[in-house]
Amino acid sequence: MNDFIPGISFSIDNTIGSLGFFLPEIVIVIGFLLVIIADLFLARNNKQLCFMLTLLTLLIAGVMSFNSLNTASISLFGGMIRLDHQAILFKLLICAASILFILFVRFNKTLQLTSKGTGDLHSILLAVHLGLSLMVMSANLLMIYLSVEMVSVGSYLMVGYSSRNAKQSEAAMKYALFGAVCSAMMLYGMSLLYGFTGTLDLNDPSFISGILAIPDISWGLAMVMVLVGIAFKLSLVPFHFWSPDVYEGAPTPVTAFLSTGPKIAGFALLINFLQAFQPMRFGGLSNSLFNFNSVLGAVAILSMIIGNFGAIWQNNVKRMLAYSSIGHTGFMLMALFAFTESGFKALIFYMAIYVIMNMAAFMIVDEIEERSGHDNIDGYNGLGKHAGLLMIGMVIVLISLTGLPPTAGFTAKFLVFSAAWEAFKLSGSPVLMAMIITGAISTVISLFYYLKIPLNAFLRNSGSPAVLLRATPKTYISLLLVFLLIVLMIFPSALVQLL
Amino acid sequence: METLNFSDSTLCIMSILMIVMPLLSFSAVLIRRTSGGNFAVFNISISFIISILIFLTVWNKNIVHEQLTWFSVGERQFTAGILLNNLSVLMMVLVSGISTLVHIYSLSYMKGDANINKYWAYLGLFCFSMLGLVISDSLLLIYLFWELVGFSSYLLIGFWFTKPAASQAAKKAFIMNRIGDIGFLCGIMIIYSQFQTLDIVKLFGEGGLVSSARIDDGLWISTTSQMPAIWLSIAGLALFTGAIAKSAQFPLHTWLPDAMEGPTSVSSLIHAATMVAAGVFLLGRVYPILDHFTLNVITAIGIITAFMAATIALTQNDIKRILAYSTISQLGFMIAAMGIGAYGESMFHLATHAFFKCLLFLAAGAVIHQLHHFKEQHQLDFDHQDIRRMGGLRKQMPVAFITMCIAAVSLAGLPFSSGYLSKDALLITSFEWAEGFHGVKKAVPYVLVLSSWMTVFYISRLIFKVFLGKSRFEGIHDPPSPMNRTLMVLAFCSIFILFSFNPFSYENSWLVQGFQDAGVLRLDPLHIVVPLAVNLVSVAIIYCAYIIYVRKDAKVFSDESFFYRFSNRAWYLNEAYTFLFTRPAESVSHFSYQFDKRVVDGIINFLGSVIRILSSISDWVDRRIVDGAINSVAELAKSIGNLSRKFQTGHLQHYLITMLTVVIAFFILNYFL
Amino acid sequence: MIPLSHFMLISAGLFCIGLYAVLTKRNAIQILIGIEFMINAAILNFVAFGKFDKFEGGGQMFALFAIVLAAAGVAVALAIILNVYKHFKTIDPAKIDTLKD
Amino acid sequence: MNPEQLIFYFFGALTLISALLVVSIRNLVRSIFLFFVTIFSLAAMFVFALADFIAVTQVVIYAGGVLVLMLFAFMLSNRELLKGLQSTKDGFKLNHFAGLMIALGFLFLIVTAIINTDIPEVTWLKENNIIGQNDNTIHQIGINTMTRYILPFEMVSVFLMMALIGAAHLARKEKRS
Amino acid sequence: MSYILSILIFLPLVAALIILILPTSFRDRFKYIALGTTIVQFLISVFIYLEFNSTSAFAGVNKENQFQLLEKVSWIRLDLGSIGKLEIDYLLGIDGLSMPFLILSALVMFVATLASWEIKTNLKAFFALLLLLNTAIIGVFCALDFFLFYIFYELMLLPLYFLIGMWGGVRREYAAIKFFLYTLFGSVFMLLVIIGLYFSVINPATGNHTFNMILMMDPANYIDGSIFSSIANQSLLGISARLLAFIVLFVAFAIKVPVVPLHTWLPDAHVEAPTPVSIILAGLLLKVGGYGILRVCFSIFPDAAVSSAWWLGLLGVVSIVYGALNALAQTDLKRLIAYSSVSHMGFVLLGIASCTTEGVSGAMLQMISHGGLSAMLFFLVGMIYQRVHDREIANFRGLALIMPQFTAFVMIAFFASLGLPGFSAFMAEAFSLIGAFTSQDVNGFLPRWMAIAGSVGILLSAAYFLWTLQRMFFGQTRLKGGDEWLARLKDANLREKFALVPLAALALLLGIFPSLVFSKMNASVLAFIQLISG
Repeated sequence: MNDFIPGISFSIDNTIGSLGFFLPEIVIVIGFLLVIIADLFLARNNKQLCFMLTLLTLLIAGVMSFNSLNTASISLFGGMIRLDHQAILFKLLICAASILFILFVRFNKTLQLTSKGTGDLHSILLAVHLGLSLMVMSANLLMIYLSVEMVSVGSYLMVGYSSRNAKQSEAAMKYALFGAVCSAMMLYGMSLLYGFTGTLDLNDPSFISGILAIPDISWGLAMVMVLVGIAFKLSLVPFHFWSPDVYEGAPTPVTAFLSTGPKIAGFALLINFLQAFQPMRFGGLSNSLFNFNSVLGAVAILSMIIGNFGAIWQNNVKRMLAYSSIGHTGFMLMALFAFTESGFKALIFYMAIYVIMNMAAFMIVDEIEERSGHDNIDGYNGLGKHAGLLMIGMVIVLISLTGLPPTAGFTAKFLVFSAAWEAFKLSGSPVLMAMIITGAISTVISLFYYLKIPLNAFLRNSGSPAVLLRATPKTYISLLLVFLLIVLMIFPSALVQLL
Repeated sequence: METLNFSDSTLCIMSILMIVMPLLSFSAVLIRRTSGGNFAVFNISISFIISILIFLTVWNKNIVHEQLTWFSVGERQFTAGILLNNLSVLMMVLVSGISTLVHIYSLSYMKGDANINKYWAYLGLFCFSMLGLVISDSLLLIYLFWELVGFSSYLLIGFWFTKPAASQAAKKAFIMNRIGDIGFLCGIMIIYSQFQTLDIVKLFGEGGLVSSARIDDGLWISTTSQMPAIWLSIAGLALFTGAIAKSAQFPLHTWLPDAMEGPTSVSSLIHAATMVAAGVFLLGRVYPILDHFTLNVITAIGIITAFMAATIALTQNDIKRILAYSTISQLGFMIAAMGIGAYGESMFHLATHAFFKCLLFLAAGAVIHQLHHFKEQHQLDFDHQDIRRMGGLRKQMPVAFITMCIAAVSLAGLPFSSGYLSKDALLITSFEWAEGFHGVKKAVPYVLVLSSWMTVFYISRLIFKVFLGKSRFEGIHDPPSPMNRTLMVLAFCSIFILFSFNPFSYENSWLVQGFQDAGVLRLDPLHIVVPLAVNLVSVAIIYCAYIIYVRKDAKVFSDESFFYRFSNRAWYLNEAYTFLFTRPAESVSHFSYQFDKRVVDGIINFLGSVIRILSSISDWVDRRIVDGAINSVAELAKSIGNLSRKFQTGHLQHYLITMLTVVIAFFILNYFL
Repeated sequence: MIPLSHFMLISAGLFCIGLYAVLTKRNAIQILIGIEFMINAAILNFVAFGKFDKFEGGGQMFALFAIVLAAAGVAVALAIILNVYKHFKTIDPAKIDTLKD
Repeated sequence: MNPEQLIFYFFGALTLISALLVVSIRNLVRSIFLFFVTIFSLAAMFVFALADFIAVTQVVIYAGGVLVLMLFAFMLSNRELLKGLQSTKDGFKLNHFAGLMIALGFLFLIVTAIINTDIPEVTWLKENNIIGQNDNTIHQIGINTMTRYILPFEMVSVFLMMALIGAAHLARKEKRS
Repeated sequence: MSYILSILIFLPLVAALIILILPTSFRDRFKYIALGTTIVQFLISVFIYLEFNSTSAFAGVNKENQFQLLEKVSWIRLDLGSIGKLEIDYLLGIDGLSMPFLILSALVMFVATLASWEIKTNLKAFFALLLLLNTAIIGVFCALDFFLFYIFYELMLLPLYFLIGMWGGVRREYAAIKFFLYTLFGSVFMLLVIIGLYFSVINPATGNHTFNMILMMDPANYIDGSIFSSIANQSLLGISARLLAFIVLFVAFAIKVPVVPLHTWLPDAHVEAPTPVSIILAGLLLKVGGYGILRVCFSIFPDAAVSSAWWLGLLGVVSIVYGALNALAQTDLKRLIAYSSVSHMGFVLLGIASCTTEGVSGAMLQMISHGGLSAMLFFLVGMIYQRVHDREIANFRGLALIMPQFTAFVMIAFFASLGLPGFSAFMAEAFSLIGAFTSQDVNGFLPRWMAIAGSVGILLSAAYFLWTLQRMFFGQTRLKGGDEWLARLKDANLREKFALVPLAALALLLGIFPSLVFSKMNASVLAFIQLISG
């Protein structure tokens, strides 16, 4: 009892001091509560109150973290979380994703028409958002597990949100069970790690020393089990099986969000986690049986291959985009693999563009689904005539996803390749070369299926004249994003100077 | 002859003018649809006059050579210019003169043809390119005009393009010429890479680069660069290939008989007098680069062509084809002469041949023309070019008969004709040349003599069959006056007077003197023996031809009682001659004709079909293999995608199983293997 | 005094039993139970190690949180499963495969 | 073999056996009750690790929360489940085998991991930082929750809130409109 | 004045935007807008040609200060931490190697626009894409910054994909996809090499890595020990890194040229593409390949070029003969011409591989002349196809009787492209071959037989062109479509002559006065040879 007394005052001061850097999250929490209250009592008379509140909250949080952009790296709450420039960048990306998400929800018919209303969705989103920002910052196994669970459970709820749809509930169940298994494995891995090192704090020197003290099959097993959890969130091959089904089943806005937000946070988490293992990668133990480079490389290459090749056969656009996002994840892993500062910069830039691309893509897909009732590629026949502007936007987005000029997707891809090249120059590891070549080939492959959409939209004529409802604001949002893609190609500095 | 004096620059301007005039009649078509023949005739005659003036100025005087930079590649300057020396001015006069005559002739011969103005245009184009070929001073220019000549001949052969045979023949002519052109091009490449210039004067002039280049230990060394000696011979042969194709030498001669599908006037101008001579002219231009080996090859080809063409001509029945083969064989004479180094004699024969062969064609053309009209008047249907259907025309067409006889005499090389001079010149020189050698080369002059005898036979056969014997056509008369006049002019040109005032000695012909002697030592006895021998035999041959082709049917009318013995003897004679001469001759002729059709032309066609087969093979390869590979790559990609789909069963536990299996497999591989 | 490794071995066994259940059972709720086993195995580890971590108390705290989170997770999962049942009238994951390639 | 160990191993065995029964038994109701047994024996083992509070929580939450939830779920989908039980009679499936293999594989891996690292030698375990028999873990937990672990503690509250809302949302009958 | 290149490049883009903005009610004005644009472009390019300084002081190639109409605006500067500062310039400029292509592009674009009168559907999109393509192509010829170059290079793909895919023939989808994937395959790997180069090269002025092509040509700018530095000859995947990079770049451009066996996209693309697009494909796209080989592959990797010259020469010869043989086997007129393009572009490769003044000049001239001639040929094919929607050679006979003027143009085009002296193709092919032959003496890259084997191509080209003439145009008229076709096969109208005459004139002019091109590029070619031979 008594031996705890001295610690108390110190840690309380620490907590108080930390609160200053934790404001954005606090705002989110407040917003979370407000939304719940609003949903319970005020939502009757004005429908969009929750939406406005959430938007406001996210904006405030975003602005706050933007203002604190250049803070030196600092660890908060007794090493529970760690805040630095990179983390803030990730948080900003997540913020962008969430904002786009709620805008998406706002103009998505199916979600707006659910009799249960969208209030819960907004509160869940805020909670997930909180979880994501914790994920980004967490420097402690407990925080990692907590935030991952938070995000996962929130995601299950989002996927199954409007429960009138059988596909959604199926997707939700698959997602939930799959995720639960993965997180259980992660938990077990964490317990082993804790057992071997005696600390939950990744940055604690005793952590790494403990790891180094034991045979590498032991910590290898523990670590792989933890990585399973993270890889599940990133939907890397072979932990990707859920994503096509879930992406197809979930409401389109949710799919869009799942393909962006959690991925971003997942990468941040991966970086934080692997940071602790740096000595094994380039330090003394790099020659240990457990070879990070080959593992990461293999996973990245597999993801690129499975993702892109799997997409070739898809007929459902959302499913195709799911596969392609698997491929993209593998590609991003290439930037992370380098584990250099420039690599992270390239990664963040790529993600920023990726958020824009994916959101735009899903918005357009959803728009078309709502207006013409098709979410299959065959259904796109002849849409080029009837919804020309929208389809042109779609084409630009797809070009950007492929990574061709004149779109920001090219710049992003280019930066990632540069980072990989640089890493190759440093390490000269054949794995990297293999990854680079796979990346190049997968670009060609990706064109193969991306082109199917313009192929149907422009090159083919619909047998029956497509009946199109009038455009919704989604169109204009997505076109704005498309425009952004081109502008960022010509003036990438606007974005890069933040990095 | 009196001498005119023009400054070099004036001469160049004149010669340019001379080239351009015919081009005008070509371009006239582009400007206004109908350009009358008179315009063309006017142009060509202008350039003829100019060429005469130039000739008189330049002949046997110093060479005129003016040039200016055409373009430059890197530092290399490529010049274009005009080279006037004996060779070029002679050809110039020949070409423009004969073209003028043919133009005039065509006025009436081609009258009423639908595309007459096109005809004039093409003719103009031909004259332009032929004259350009003659006077240009760099191999590049020569090659340029060389192909243009081929092109215009393509146009003219295919003039009646609606006749499949015509367009076929045109294509054949162009492509076989292309083969030669490629040889020419290769020659140019070799020369250029050896000497870095294509200027003829720099290359072949006195003390030119070619003569200064030397050969030691297997290397052909010029001032600038060197290559293996073999390339010297290759260069010569390559250039000669060009000559072979253009001058229809064995084995690339088969296009010429087919080319007779064109209008007769065209055949006379292009395929008898001028264009086909271009090969000989080319050899004359590049003579210094031809080494011994090449010269031997040239001689061999020459005599082979001369002999086999002559044998073929023996039994042809199409009048134009007979003349075509005779042209081939005469060209063989010239080429062979070039080969044995009888440079001047060859040119001499070229000149004389140009006139009398042109005349032969035009006269034949007159006959055909008239028969054609006759046919159309009487709605008859027969091949109006087949000599077996003709006969007895000497009454109806005296002019044609006389002139053609003169030409025939000249071709046969009987005294007082121009042919006599040139052909004897050839034969004598060949004998003189053969003196220097032993073995197979000794045979050369004898082969030449033999072929010239055959020439005598087939030409007399032609004359007899066409003009003598019983007349079959009533109401046929001489062609309209323009044609007649041309025939007469040409007839005048085919007698000795134009070339030498001494009808028996070619050596004091101004033309031969105009070219430096090939340097074989002179053997006086030959100058007596050869002409005598050759001509006596020739006369005998004519006589027996007469007996074979004329007296046979004359005999039918002979009075039984009175002329019995004569006829009887004649009959014996007949038999004897038939046995001794005709049979073998005919069999040889048939054989060589079949050889020509089946083997030589066969090989050409075979090559053609081989190319076709190759092309279809490569097409198959392209579709199936090359493209197939690409498509199969795409298929592979798809199948990989399909494989990855197999795991996406939509079955949760399968997913988990696969995933965990991978994890375990990873550990097993990593730690326990 | 029980050696730690025995705790770990028991937890390992529990974990694998849970895994087996997850992979083989034909009933979503049983799968859920399997997951709970896996989580509990991890918790057992935490607790066992937590004994040696007096000041930080990492093990026990983590165990605590894990239990709470697991419970919440189960609640959500069951809600979802009930939804599934509403639509498919079955909760056999093998029968629910409308979403697939 | 002192009684302490005896009891421990008894509970250990009980845990594993009950767990095995849970997964092998067909009848869902029984398996759920056996699940309770497993939980309970686990809690007992927690006590051996001097984590009495955790043990209590375990029993309370699982027995009081999870188990009840599951029973509810079982009630709500009873008829179907029985059918489901019939449906699973169809012999030994391939993925039974695969599942077995994988489970054994993991067992093998973890056990090797445990054996390769001789636990007593792990350095931090030897630092004298062990909870004594008479330490009041509840105090410690309380203090920790309010100091070091305050952040996760607060966040968990948010998390639970979300889970509550979400679960409620899903379970809620949507009013026909 | 100094922005004239930018004007040249972005003028079409502006026009495209105008067309996009204008309402569809103007649909029949669009073609005039496009035509006007191309005419203005042509005038500008002629002006550039006249102003072009061809003295050796402005040879360009590997000396930035010698380029003319240079435009240098620093475009992207990204600080990438350890990669260093990313230095991308908006760098335009022309020298003797690129200037001729400007005029060619303008001319071919003009013709293509005239040819697109036949397009009836969805005009707005068509002309917008056409003009976008125009921008990209001219940009490629002007860009000196590798990043910029690549962007323009890739920008060409998309419009072409849609132009082929939306207005193409029956199998247009297949053709379009095939074309796109083929080219992309090349260019993606090109991107990798670009990045590698970027890391190896440093701008001595600023000390940053740079994409400036001209700096890449100078071995001194390479960081020693960097992957592509010629001093530290590193190896990659077993072979020398520089050689590998050269091969990758070469493949990328060889696909465009196209070099056998990477050519199979061409026949399909050509056959399916609408006339204006085939004109652009043959007239300009293929030239981009050749230009890239000169400007990029050889200039940046001269050593690798030297060591692989023999193989390039072989590929050239193979393309010549193989293409010609295939052309001989075709039954579809357009396909025949497509294959003849393969054959003719083989001369370009042969000439370039010889690395001699004659060869390179010949190759350049060949590109220009083939640009004009192939445009003409495809235009002519288009004329027939537009009239009766058939291209099978066997279905036509004796066209000369019913379409004399058309036949005249066809004969000009055919004879010009089979290398009849007096037309540009002859000069070009002759000099490519001469160069290839001389190479043995000058630098010993190519054996003599290659030149001789190449000259066989001339023969074959004569064969297939004349055969086609004989089959389609000569003889008595006989048409598959009977009288209906007879009625529809009108002779060339004014617009068509308007398009054809300039091309014919170009061929003739360049044939008689090749100095029009040679004189402008001699200095650059010499500098280029200097660069290669080091």
